[in-house]
Amino acid sequence: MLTASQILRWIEQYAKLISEQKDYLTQLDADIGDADHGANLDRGFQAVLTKKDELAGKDIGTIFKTVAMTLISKVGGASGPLYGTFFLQASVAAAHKDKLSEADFYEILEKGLAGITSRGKAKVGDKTMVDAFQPAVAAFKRNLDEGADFEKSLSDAIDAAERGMLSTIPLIARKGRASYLGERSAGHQDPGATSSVLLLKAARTAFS
Amino acid sequence: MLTASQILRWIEQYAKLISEQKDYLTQLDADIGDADHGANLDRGFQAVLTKKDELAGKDIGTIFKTVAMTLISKVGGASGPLYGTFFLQASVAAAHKDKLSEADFYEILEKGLAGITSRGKAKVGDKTMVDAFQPAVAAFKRNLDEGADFEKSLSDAIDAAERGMLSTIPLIARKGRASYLGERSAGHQDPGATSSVLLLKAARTAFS
Amino acid sequence: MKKLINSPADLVTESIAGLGAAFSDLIKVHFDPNFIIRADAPVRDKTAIISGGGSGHEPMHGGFVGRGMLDAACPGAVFSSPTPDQMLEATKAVDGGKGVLYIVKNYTGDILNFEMAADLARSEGIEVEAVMIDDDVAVKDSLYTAGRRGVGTTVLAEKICGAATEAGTSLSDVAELCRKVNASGRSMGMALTSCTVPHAGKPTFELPEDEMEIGVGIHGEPGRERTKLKTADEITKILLDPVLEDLPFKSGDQTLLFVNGMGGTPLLELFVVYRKAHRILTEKGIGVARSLVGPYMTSLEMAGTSITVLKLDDQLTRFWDAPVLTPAFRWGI
Amino acid sequence: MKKLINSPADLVTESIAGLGAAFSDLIKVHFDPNFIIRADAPVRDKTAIISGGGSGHEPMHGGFVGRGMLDAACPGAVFSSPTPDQMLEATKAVDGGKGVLYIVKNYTGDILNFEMAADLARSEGIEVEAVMIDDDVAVKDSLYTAGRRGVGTTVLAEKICGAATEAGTSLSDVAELCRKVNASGRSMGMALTSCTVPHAGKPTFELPEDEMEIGVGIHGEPGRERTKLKTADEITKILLDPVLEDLPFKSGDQTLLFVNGMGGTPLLELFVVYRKAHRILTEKGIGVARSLVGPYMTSLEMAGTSITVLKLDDQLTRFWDAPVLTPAFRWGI
Ligand SMILES: Nc1ncnc2c1ncn2[C@@H]1O[C@H](COP(=O)(O)OP(=O)(O)O)[C@@H](O)[C@H]1O
Ligand SMILES: Nc1ncnc2c1ncn2[C@@H]1O[C@H](COP(=O)(O)OP(=O)(O)O)[C@@H](O)[C@H]1O
Ligand SMILES: [Mg+2]
Ligand SMILES: [Mg+2]
Ligand SMILES: [Mg+2]
Ligand SMILES: [Mg+2]
Repeated sequence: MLTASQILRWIEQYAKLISEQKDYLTQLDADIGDADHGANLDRGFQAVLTKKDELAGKDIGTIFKTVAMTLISKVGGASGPLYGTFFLQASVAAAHKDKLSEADFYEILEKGLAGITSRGKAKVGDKTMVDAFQPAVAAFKRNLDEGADFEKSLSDAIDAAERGMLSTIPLIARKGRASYLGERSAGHQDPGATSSVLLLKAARTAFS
Repeated sequence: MLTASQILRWIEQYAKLISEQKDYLTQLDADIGDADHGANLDRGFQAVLTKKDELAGKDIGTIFKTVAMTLISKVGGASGPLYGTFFLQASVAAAHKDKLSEADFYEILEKGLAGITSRGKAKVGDKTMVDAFQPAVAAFKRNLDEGADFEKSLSDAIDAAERGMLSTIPLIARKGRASYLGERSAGHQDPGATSSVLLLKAARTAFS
Repeated sequence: MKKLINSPADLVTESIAGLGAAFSDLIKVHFDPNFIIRADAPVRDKTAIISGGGSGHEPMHGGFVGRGMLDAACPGAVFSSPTPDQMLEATKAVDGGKGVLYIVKNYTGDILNFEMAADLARSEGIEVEAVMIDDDVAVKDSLYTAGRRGVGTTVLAEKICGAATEAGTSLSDVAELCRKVNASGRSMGMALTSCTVPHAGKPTFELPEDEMEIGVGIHGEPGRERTKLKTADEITKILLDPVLEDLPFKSGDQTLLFVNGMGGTPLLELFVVYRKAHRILTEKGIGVARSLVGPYMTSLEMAGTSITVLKLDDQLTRFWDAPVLTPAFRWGI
Repeated sequence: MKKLINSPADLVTESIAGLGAAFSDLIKVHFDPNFIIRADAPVRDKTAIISGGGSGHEPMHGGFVGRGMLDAACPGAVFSSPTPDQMLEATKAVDGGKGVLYIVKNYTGDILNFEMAADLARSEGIEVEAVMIDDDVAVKDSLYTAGRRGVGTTVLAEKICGAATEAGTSLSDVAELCRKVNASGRSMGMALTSCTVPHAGKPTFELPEDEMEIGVGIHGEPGRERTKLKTADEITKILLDPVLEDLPFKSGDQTLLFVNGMGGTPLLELFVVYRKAHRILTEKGIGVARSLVGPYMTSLEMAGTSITVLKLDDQLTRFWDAPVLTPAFRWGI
C-alpha cells in the first residue's frame, strides 16, 4: 500500500528530477520544438513545491487535484494541459483515498493516460509522451494480472517507458509542435516522452 | 609643366588607390567613426571615372570642377563636401588653364586646403585630413621658394603629409565624428588624413 | 545571452507592466493571472475578442488590445501558451453580454489551453466560440498531424474581426468572419539567425554564416529546409510562390500584402522584400490594395521575415480600414 | 554578413522603392537624386520641413514624411549623410512659398551637406533655415569639438514642428520652436551588440559576450565606456541619470518619455526598460505625460536602447498630440 506521504514524496522527487534535467529536456525540445519543455515543467513543479506544506496530511485525491490545478495554471504549452489532465484524472480515481493498493495505482496510471489521450488525441507512434506512457501502463497491467509485486511491476513499467521513449527517435512526429517538421523530426527523441519516463522513475525512488 | 591629361591621370590614379585601399580606410573609420570612409570615397571616385571620356580634352579647371561636383553629389558624409570643396577651389585656381606650372600646382593645393579649412573649421592638431594637408602644402611651398624641382617638391610634400598622418595617432579628435569619442579617439590614425596622403601619392605616380 | 532583462522569470511580468504604464489611456494590465484588457472593458453589448499565446512575439498580442481590435490578450511565458486561468479571468473581465470569441493560433499548447478555458467559461455561463488560425504553408496540411501553424494571418484576423465587433457583429457572425479571414490568408517565413529563449540562455538553433532556414516557425521551430543564403529577391520568391499557389491567388484578386519582420531584421531590409513581393504580385495581375510592413509578429531577436497575403473583398477591406486605437495599430481615431 | 538585401550598392534605392510602393497614398519617392516627399507636396502657403541623414535608421526619416510631420526626407547611403543635390531638389519640390526648415542632426557630414544645400537653395530664391539637433549627453558638450550628436530628440522635433507648420507657423517661428524642442530634450543610448554596415560586411565593433557599450552612437560609434553587462534596471538608471542631470529635469516637470529601440532589441525588452524609466521619473516627482516606445531611430540590427526625455509645456504637448499621417506615425486622422 502507498501512503499519502509516499505520493507526496513522488511529486517532490519528480520536481527534483525535472529541475535537475531541465536543460536536457529543453535541449531535446530545441531540436524539434521550441526549447521550453524543461522550463515549462520546472516552472509548474516549482509552483507545486510551494504548496508542499499545505498538502501534508491531505488525502491522495486532494494532492493530485492540487498538482493538476497548479500545472494547468502555471505550465502552459502542450505539456501543461496534458500533465494537468493526467493528474486531474488521477485525482478522480484517488478521490478521498489515504492509501493506494497496487490496483489503485494502476487505475491512476490508466485513468491519467486516458486523460492525456482524450485531450491530445495522440496514439502510439505519433512521437509524443503517449509512446512512453502507454507501454508503461500496459506493462504494469500485465504484472498486476500476473500477481507480481509492486516493485517489479513498476520496474517493468519503467523499462517499457524507456523503450517507448527510445522508440520515438526514428519516428516522424504526427502530433504537437514537432509535427511541423515533417521528416526532419526523425532522428530526435521526444522531450515529452523523456519527461514521462522521469515521472515513473521518480515513483520508484519515492516508493522504495 | 603639368598637362590636362596628366591631371586626368592623377584623378584616375587616386580612384585606383582608393578602390585598392577602401577596406583599410573603412577599417580606420570603424575604429573611431562609422566605418564608411573608404566606401564613401570609392563611391565618389567610381562616379568620377564614369565621366573620364567626357573630360578628355577639357581644360584643367573643367576637370576639377567636374570632380568637385561629382564628389559633392555622390560621396555624402563629411569627406564629400570637404574633398568636394578642395576640388571646387582648385577649379577656380585652374580656371581655363590647359597647363599648370609648379607655382600653379602650389596654388591649387593651397586654395584647395583653404577650402577645406574654411568649410570644416579644423586646425592642425584636430585629428583630421588637415593634419596631413597643411604640412604637405607648407613643404611644397618651401621647396618652391627654394627653387627645387617639381619631383622633389612633391616628394617632400608627401613625406610631410605622411608625418602629419602619423601625428594624428596619439591625438584626441576635436572635429568630425571621432571627436564624440573624446579620449578614446587617441591611439588611432585618422582615416581622412590617410586618404589625403593617398591623393598626393597618386600625383607622384601620375606625374612621373 | 545578451538581453535587456532583469531575469528570465520576471521578464514577461515586467514587460507588460511597462506596456501598461506606457499606454494607460488605452489598456489595463492585470497581474497573476496576467492579462491585458482595453481600458473601457467590458464594452456593453459588444461581442468581445480575446487572443493570446506565448510571449516573445510583441507587439502581438498585447499591443493589439484596444478599440477596434482585441478586448483582451493573454501572454504566456516566452514561447509557451498561456494558461486557462488567465483566459478565464480575461473572459470574465471583457464579456459585455454578447459572448467572447477566442482567436487561437494552431499550436497544440494554445489549442489545449484555450479549450480548457472555453469549458470553464461556458460552465460559468459565458458564451464562447474559438476559431483557429492555421495559415502557414511551410507546414504540410494533413488530417493526421497537428496541421498548419498559425502565423501572420492572425494579426490581420484580429484587426478585421475587432472592427466587425465594433460594428455590432454577433459572436457567431464574427466567428464566421474569422474563419473566412483564415481561409483567405496564407503565409510563409524564413530566418537568417536564431532567437535565444531567455530561459534556455542560448540560441535555439545554429545557422552557419552562409545558410538560412526556409519555412521557420515563429518559435524558432526548424522549417522546411536549410539552404544557402540567397539574395532578398530570391528569398522573396521562395516564400511567395508557395503562398500564392496554395490558396491559390489568381489574376484579378485584390490582396493585402503583409511583410512581417521577425524582430532582428531592420525595416530597411523589409522594404527591399516588400518591393520584390509587390512586383511579383503585380506581374501576376494580383492587385495589392492594402499593405502592412514591419515587425508585428516577432520571434524575439530572430532575423528574418515572413510574407502573408490575404485575399480581400469589400467586407474585409472595410473592416481593415476601420478606425483602430491600440498600442501597435492606430488609425482613424 | 547575413542580410535580406540584393547588394549593398542597391540597398537604399530598393528599400525606398518598397517604401514608396507600400505607402503610395501618403508619399512619393524620387530617384536620382533620392528623396521622399509627401504625396500632396508642395503644400501651398505652408512652411515646409525637410530632414535627412544616412540610411540605416529606419523608420527615420522616410517613415516620417506625410501630413503633420515632414514634407521631405533625404536618405543618404547607409550611415552617410545625403548630398546637397538631393536636398536642393527636395527643397524645390516641397517649398510652398513660405520657406523650408532643415532639421539637421549634429554630425559634421550632415551639417556640411545641408549647409551647401541651403546656399544653393537660397541662390535659387528659396528661403531656408536650418536647425541643428544635438541632444546626446553621452558626448561632452564643448565649443572646441564637433559638440553633441543629434539623436532621439530629432524624432520628437520632427513631429512637433510638423504639426506647427500644419497650424500655419512661419519659417522663423517654426525654427524657433525647433530650437526650443532641442533645448528641452536629452538622450543617451547603449548597445549590446554591434551593427554591420552592408558595405563593410562585418560588425563595426566587437563586444565580448559579457560587455556592453554605454553612450554608443547611432552609427555604431564607440561610446563613453565599455562595461560589464548589467540588468535592465541598472542599465536604465545608467542612461537616465545623466539625461536627467543635464537639463536638469526637476520635480514637477511634465515630460515625454521616449524609449527607443536600436533595431535588434525586441519590444518585449524595451518595455522592461520603459517600466524602470517610468519608475525613476515618477519617484523623482517628474511627470510622464506622453510616451513613445519602439524602434524609431535605429542603427540597422544593433541590439540596444536609447532613452530620450523631453520637457513638455502646453505648446509642445498640443503639437505632439496633433494629427499625423505618415508611414511610421499615424494618429488622429
Ligand atoms: N497531442 C499531444 N498528445 C500528447 N502529447 C503531446 C501532444 N502534443 C505534444 N505533446 C507532448 O508535449 C511535448 C512538448 O511539450 P512542451 O514543450 O512543454 O509544449 P509546447 O510544444 O507547447 O512547447 C512533446 O514532446 C510531446 O511529448
Ligand atoms: N571638420 C572637419 N574638417 C576637416 N576634416 C574633417 C572634418 N570632420 C571630419 N573630417 C575628416 O573626415 C573624415 C571622415 O570622413 P567620412 O568617414 O567619409 O565621413 P563621416 O565622418 O561623415 O562618416 C575624418 O577622418 C576626418 O579626416
Ligand atoms: Mg516546447
Ligand atoms: Mg565615416
Ligand atoms: Mg512552447
Ligand atoms: Mg558616415
